[in-house]
Amino acid sequence: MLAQTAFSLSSVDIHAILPEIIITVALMAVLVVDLFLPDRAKSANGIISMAGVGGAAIALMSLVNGGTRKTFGGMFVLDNYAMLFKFLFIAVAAILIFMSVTYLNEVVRNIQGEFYFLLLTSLLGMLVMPSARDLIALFIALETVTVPGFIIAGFKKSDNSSNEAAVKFFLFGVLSSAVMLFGMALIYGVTKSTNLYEIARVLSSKVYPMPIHHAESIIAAAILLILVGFGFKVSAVPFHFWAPDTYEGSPVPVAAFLSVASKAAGFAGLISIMFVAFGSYTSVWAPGFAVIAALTMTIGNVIALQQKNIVRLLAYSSIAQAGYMLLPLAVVANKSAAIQKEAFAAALTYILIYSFMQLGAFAVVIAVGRKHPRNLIEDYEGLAFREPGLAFAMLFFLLSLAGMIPTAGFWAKFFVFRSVIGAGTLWLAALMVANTLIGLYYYLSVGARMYLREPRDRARIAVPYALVMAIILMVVIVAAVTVYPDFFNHFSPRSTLVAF
Amino acid sequence: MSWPAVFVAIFGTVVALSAVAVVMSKNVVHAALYLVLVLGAAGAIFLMLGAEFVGWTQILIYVGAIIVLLLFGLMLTAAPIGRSALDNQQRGVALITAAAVFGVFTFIIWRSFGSARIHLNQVVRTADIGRSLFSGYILPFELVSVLLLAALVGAIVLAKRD
Amino acid sequence: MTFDEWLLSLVVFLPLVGAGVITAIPKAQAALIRLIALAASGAALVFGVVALVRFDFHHSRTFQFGVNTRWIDSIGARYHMGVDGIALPLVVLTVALTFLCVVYSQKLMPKPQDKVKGYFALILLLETGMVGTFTSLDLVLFFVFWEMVLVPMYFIIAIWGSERKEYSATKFFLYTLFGSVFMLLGFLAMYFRSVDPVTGGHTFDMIRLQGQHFGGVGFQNLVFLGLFLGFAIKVPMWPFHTWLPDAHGDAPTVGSVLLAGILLKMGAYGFIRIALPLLPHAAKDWAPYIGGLAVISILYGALCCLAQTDIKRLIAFSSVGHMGFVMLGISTLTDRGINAAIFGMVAHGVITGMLFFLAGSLYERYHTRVIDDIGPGVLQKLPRVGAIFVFVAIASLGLPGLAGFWGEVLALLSAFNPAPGLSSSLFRSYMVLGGIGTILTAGYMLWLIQRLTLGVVRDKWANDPAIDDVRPAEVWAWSPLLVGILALGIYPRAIFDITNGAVTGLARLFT
Amino acid sequence: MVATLFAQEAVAATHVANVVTRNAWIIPAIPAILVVLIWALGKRLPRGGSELGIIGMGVAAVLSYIVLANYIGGNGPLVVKQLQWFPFGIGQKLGLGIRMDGLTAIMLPVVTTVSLMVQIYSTGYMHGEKRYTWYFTALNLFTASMLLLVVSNTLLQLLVGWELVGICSYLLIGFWWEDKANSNAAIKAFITTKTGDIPFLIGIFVLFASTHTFDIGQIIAKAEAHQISTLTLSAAAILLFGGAVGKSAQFPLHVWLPDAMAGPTPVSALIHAATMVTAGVFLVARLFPVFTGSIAAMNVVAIIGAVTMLMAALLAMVQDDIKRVLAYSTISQLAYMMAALGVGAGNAGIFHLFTHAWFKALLFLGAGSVIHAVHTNNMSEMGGLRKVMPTTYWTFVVGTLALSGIFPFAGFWSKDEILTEAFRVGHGTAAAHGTPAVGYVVYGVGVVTAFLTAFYMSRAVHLTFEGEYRGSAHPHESPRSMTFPLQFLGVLSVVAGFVGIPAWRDGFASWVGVGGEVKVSSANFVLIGISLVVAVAGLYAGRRLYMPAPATEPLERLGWFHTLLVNKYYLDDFYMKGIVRPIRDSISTAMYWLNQNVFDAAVNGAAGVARAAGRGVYENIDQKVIDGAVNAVGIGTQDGSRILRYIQSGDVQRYAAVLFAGVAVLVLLFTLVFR
Amino acid sequence: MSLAWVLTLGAFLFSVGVYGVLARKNAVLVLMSIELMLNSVNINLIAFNAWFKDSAAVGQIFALFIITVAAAEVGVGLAIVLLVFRHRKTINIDEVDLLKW
Repeated sequence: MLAQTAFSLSSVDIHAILPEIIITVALMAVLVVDLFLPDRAKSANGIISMAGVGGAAIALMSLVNGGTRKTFGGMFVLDNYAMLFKFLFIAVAAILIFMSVTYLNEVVRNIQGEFYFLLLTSLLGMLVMPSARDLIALFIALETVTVPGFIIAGFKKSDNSSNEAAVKFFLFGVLSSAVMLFGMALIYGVTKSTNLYEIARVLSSKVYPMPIHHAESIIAAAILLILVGFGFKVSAVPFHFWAPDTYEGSPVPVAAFLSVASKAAGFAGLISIMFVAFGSYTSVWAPGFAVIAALTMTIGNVIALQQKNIVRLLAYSSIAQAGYMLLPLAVVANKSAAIQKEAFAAALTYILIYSFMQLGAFAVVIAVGRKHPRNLIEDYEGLAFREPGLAFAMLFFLLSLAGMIPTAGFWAKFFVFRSVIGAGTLWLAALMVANTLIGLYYYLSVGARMYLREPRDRARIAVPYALVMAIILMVVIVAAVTVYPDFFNHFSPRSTLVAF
Repeated sequence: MSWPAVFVAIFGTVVALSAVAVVMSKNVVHAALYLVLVLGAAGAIFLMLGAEFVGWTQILIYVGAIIVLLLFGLMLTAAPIGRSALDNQQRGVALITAAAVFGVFTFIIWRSFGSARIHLNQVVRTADIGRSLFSGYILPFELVSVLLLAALVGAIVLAKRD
Repeated sequence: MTFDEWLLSLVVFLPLVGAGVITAIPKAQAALIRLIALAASGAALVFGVVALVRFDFHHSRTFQFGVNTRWIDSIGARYHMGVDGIALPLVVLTVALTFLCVVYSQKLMPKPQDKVKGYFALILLLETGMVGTFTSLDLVLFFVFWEMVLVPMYFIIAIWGSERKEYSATKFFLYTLFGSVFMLLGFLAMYFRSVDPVTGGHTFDMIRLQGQHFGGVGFQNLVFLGLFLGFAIKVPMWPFHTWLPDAHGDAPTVGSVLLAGILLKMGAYGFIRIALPLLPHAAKDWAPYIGGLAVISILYGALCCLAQTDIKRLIAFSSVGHMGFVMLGISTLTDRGINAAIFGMVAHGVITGMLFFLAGSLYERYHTRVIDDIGPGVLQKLPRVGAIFVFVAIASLGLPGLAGFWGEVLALLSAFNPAPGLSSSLFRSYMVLGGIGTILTAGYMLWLIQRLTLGVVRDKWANDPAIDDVRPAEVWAWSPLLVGILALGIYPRAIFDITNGAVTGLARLFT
Repeated sequence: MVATLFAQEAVAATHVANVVTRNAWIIPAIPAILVVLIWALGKRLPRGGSELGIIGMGVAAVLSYIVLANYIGGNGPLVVKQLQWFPFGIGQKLGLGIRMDGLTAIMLPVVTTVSLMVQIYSTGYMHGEKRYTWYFTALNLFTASMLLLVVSNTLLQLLVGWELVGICSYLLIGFWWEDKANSNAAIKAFITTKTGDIPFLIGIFVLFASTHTFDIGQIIAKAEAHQISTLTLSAAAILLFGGAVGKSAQFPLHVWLPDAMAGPTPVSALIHAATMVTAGVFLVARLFPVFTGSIAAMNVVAIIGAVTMLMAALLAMVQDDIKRVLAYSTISQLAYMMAALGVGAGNAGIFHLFTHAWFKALLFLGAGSVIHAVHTNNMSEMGGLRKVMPTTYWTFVVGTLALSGIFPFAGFWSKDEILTEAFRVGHGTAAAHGTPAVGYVVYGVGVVTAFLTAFYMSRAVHLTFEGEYRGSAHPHESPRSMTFPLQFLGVLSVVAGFVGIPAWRDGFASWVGVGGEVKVSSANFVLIGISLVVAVAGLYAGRRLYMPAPATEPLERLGWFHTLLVNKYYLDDFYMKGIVRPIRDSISTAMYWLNQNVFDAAVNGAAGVARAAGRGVYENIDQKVIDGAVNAVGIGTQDGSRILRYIQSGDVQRYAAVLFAGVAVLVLLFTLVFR
Repeated sequence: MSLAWVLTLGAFLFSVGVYGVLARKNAVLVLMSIELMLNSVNINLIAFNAWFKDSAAVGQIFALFIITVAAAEVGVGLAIVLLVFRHRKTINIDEVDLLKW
């Protein structure tokens, strides 16, 4: 059998991995070009990266409607699900670059080349994540997403809190991946395979390569341990502790990156591993998700109530939001295909909508942070009278995050809510409602400060062009979803990860 | 009880004891050396279990590289000596937690694999590994190479003074 | 699409367009902004009147000017609008009252007066939300409009209000939102238990949802509870009323007017439009309790009014009482009762709106809201304002020949003979209590008149030139309302002719 | 747009309805229009709008006499016209229309004439008043409402008029609102009558429920055809009577009328003597068949009437305020009418209403003329006015005699007829049915009251006009505009009774046709004698006691009874201290306290619930996952939520501990839960 | 020989690592403990592989990847530790708590 698995390039579907290849090329290019760039021109790296991202986007376009492609012996699958996420990651990456170009040039001027390089590396990991259908590949992809994160979190080298952010992020990342690996090892021990589909086959057939007692319980344990790894990435309680500290400490664009891109990546892996590999174990992990989602929503929101720092507030809010995203996964326990499909779609839609509103909020924070680097909430008092545009955008994003009707955020919540109700898990629905109300309180209090207080200093804030573009783009997208909620719903249900 | 089993048992004991020593020792350098012991013994176990390539890799990479790295780290950071300096307040919690984790894991392991036996009569040759690696696992292999590069660059960026 | 299909969308969204335009104008152009606000709300009014004229009174049961196109396919929510005899009066009331508010605000704007832009934009946004609520025939659409009013009203109170404005605004916001969440739960519950006769799937369409049994009366009752919470808080019924006095007390004049004039109606309208026709059985089971709460609201509101020292809070509590009559009418589930309820809503909208205008102008002149500080002797100091106040107050206490009367008396009449299946003895006792309520109402209103307008004016006000009598802007904004109060009283069929057909159709469900 | 579908009932009547009768809606319409005109133009007119009022009312009066002419001699036509007002349910429509019959025909001239006289009188009495125009506006508004009430053919429409006259009375009592006492009186009047209106309203509902119509004609027909159960009739009648009690100031709701004297005297004459207060009587007469259908109801009416007439008359004896004397007298006289209706003598009651209107209006206007002269209501500061204001004196005397029932003045005929009928009921020989006992009671009380009436009136006359002037002003005869109405009404007070002379065939009774006897075949001279003797005795007693004016009030010899009377049986105190103040001050305050500290507090609690709940969460997590003892260091001194600080302490290893503990716990959980 | 014993060894190593991570103050020692944990996973994988007689040697390959990644992480970790040390002159993890609450 070794013979037939002999490696040959022709057996690889190059087109399928073209986006990844392009990104790889781009990051290499950045690395090399950066060496020859004088300090003042370092920001040119941003353009190269943009080009790479753009190229990847085009490559991805060329793959649309190409049907499902498998390669690397089914380890890498390019289906609508992967496609959806890849588009999201690429879009987010592009926007992130837009948002941070000026910031980097000012804050980490001389090492910004490396920043782009690491960002692209992470993006590469993300692109692989939703396609990877093998535990090993998933593990590596996860690490590829995370490890650059450790580094860029500490990129404000001279800043103590930035270092600290890196330390905490690193420690948590490594620990949680260790735990996850332990779980993966157990899965291997049970199924003699790391391929998700193979695992699924074994688990559903209950015919194990070697005789095992209490298979369910050890599998349940394994699933949970794996959950820890991804739970860390999506910052779900109780694996969330790193998030607030890291967000606050690290450069704001990094915080945005962590709270949107790497979180989404975590979900991409989580969803595929849960639905593909452990599809027959919904009755095991769904309740687990229920507990975690409940904790995540509640604790995230409650702690957010007491924040003084806007980034930290957004950190907790993003924790809470993760809770909402986990909700649909919590209700699928042995439910009808229709309900599972709906829940699946709801989760995806939520992730998509969340990504853009959160990015938007961070974009505004970056803008305001240029004048108020400490990012305190009180810096936002009376913003409406200094920078009406920024204030309005922020209010819009905050209302959306709060799920205020009829903003995009409301629709996201509405779909999730509907799926939860549809599955009949009323206690979760109730909890979600309660949390939404709590959330409203702190989101609105920021909004109120912007509009109801008098500004302390009336100095204008110079917002760089690219950033303005990014903010406007976000507003447009969120507004579009607001008016036409199906905007994303067109993709989510079609992203057939598994045939329910 | 076959010889390999005996060796595994011996090395296992070594691993366990020196591991404890790593987290207990009052002297950072000693700790590092105990870690060498742990990893080496582990490597030996791998060999015993027929994992030829992995075993050697373990010994080479860890003992050869990582430990050295760690020692450098210790020197650069001028780590103080002495238990109080090395351990923090929450030893009790740590002990309880660790014990809990161990208890739970052992419990489930024995519950499921209690009766499973390993018959050491097959060794995976390096060639097989290579073939399997470069056919089935080429993607993660490539990816991890990028990852290593990133780690390298990142480490340099962070560590270098400017 | 024909003009009729566009009509409602125009009424609903023209104000929104106006708001958009206003936000685009630099804030220096205050005059232009005012003008656009006037134009937008005016246009809405015009089209509202067009709808009134083109409305086919002989088929007031059928929804007219209907528009029904696809919107959110993934959940089967559609952009479905239309008005029948029940919705039309409220739509017209809304556009009219909002327009008058804009007229009023042309000259008399609450402080801070530099924020002209936001002020008018928010009012127009509010109008869109309110009209939309009364026109939408899809639960999701309804919900969206329903909630759309919250944010503008929040800011109107929080920015242009007085005293504890932010506290009141937040309270109003969270409380009503809290209720509407349960309403949403109810909607979803119905949705999941519904079968679309056409597609076979679930549906949010109010019309298609009629006559579905949603699997069992027990479930219906549960759903009704959800809807009840949502609507009752908005009405507001005792004991969910506590947000009202604060919101009214601290809101700026126009805010109070719209709040009392229209927002409260949304709750009662919800009962008539959604709760009753979609869940008739549950409605029957719940009617006695609703009636009970309604009566409590009447008496309770009246008693609290007697204890008020703040004129705006007093009027707010009086609203609780008056809406109590409306709810009593609805709870009887009879054609009379519901007719009375709708009439009562319109009447209350006109009268209490006017009262808040007056309270506002008094506050504007005296800079206090304490009754015994303004009064006595307003009639002496400001003969016209005082006279108008007496007139409106008397209308508010339900004098025949003025708008307030018919709603009350018919509500009581309907309570004498509630729908079959409801304990008439119970409802008759409600009626008696309601009657006592009318006495108390007369009591506090006359007492208010006495304390405020009659008697000899205080020296400190006596020769204060700043306190001037009716101003032009007030004349423009008020005279239509005053005429309306009289006209509705003398010629009630202006409303009943519109509503009766639709209401009788609805009432058949319960006979 | 007004769908005017006129429906006219064809009725067999010897007299054909004349054009005015057929369009009698004009009569209420005229003052209604006047209201608008005076309100709009009044200030610009030389005489402040009064001329408009007088002219218009004159026309109205003429028209109403034309209507009356249609009914003189009996067998008047019944005209019912209505246009649809509005629908309010499945096939339910409310009409707005007129119902012309004898009763209405009687009421119209009374209202219009008195109103006319009062307006003429007011031009003098209210001369120089700053709200002169408003005064006439209100007067005409009142007249319009009263006429609306009188002609209405549906109960709801009647209710509308009913409430409107109420509010007009409120407005006019509080006409001089600068003085708090006046506005208090106004509120008292409105609320008290309103209290009566609730049972009235419910009574209407009861009738509606059983007959499915508000149309008076149909209700009467059904009642007469016994299509309504006696029980329903009793309930309806008694409830309706509640309204009558309020409006006509019968016991126990009579307390507002004396205070209502705070209004201008002409207003008292018009509203609180001649017209509005008689609305209650009118109501009972209007729905007479409903009442007669239930003996119980009839007896209630009769008894209430009897009680009221006596206690009011007693109160009238001890008043110093001349207007209050007349007020109580009015109550007492209205009670006469009620009692008459109660014993089934409907026509007698209306007859008394008819005559009483004239002389009581006369008396009030006379009193007004006096007050106008001496600037006080208090009789102790009057006296000796006979010389200075002869016209007033003579007309007042005429009124007094009429009220006392002295032959041949108007009061004599009507009061005598009532007493006769009551006696006959007691005797069981009456055409009308009734409980004999009640009949005797009414008769007895009636006779006593007749004595008291004569007594307090002669007391008033003597205190006011005889003896020496005790006041400080310079009294003088009133201007022509005021004396003319006095004379006019004086004449009427003399002659008005003749229309009811028992011997005259087809007398007044047959015009009204309310019920009870149609025609008194022969007068019972014994009864007439008794009542005459009693009346004269009363007058004489008054003259003996108050001529010359005594230093001390002779009635004080009655001791505790006098005190009781002076304190109005403590009824007002009871209402004020027992009902109004508790509700207005205590209960409402308590309720509001409840609102702020219970309901509102609950809500505000909810607002803070988020944090509270949050704290709870921390507590639990804290207890579960972190050993507090370990982390006690450097915590808790800070403000804010220390629990939060426990967890997010910034110590990454503590985080890790939580993580692993969580892992261990969850794994164990999972493995145990899932076999 | 018994699979369970080997796995137990893995579990033990893991737990010791956990203890170290939680109890050690010195960042480098914490890193060492992490190495212990990762190695425990390797032991498990190899053991399973042997148990299965997995000719594709999936377990071993997995172990290889883990070793590689571990190396990378140690590198990054040390870099971060050095960074911290440079600014605070200490590498005691429990003193790195600027960011909290």
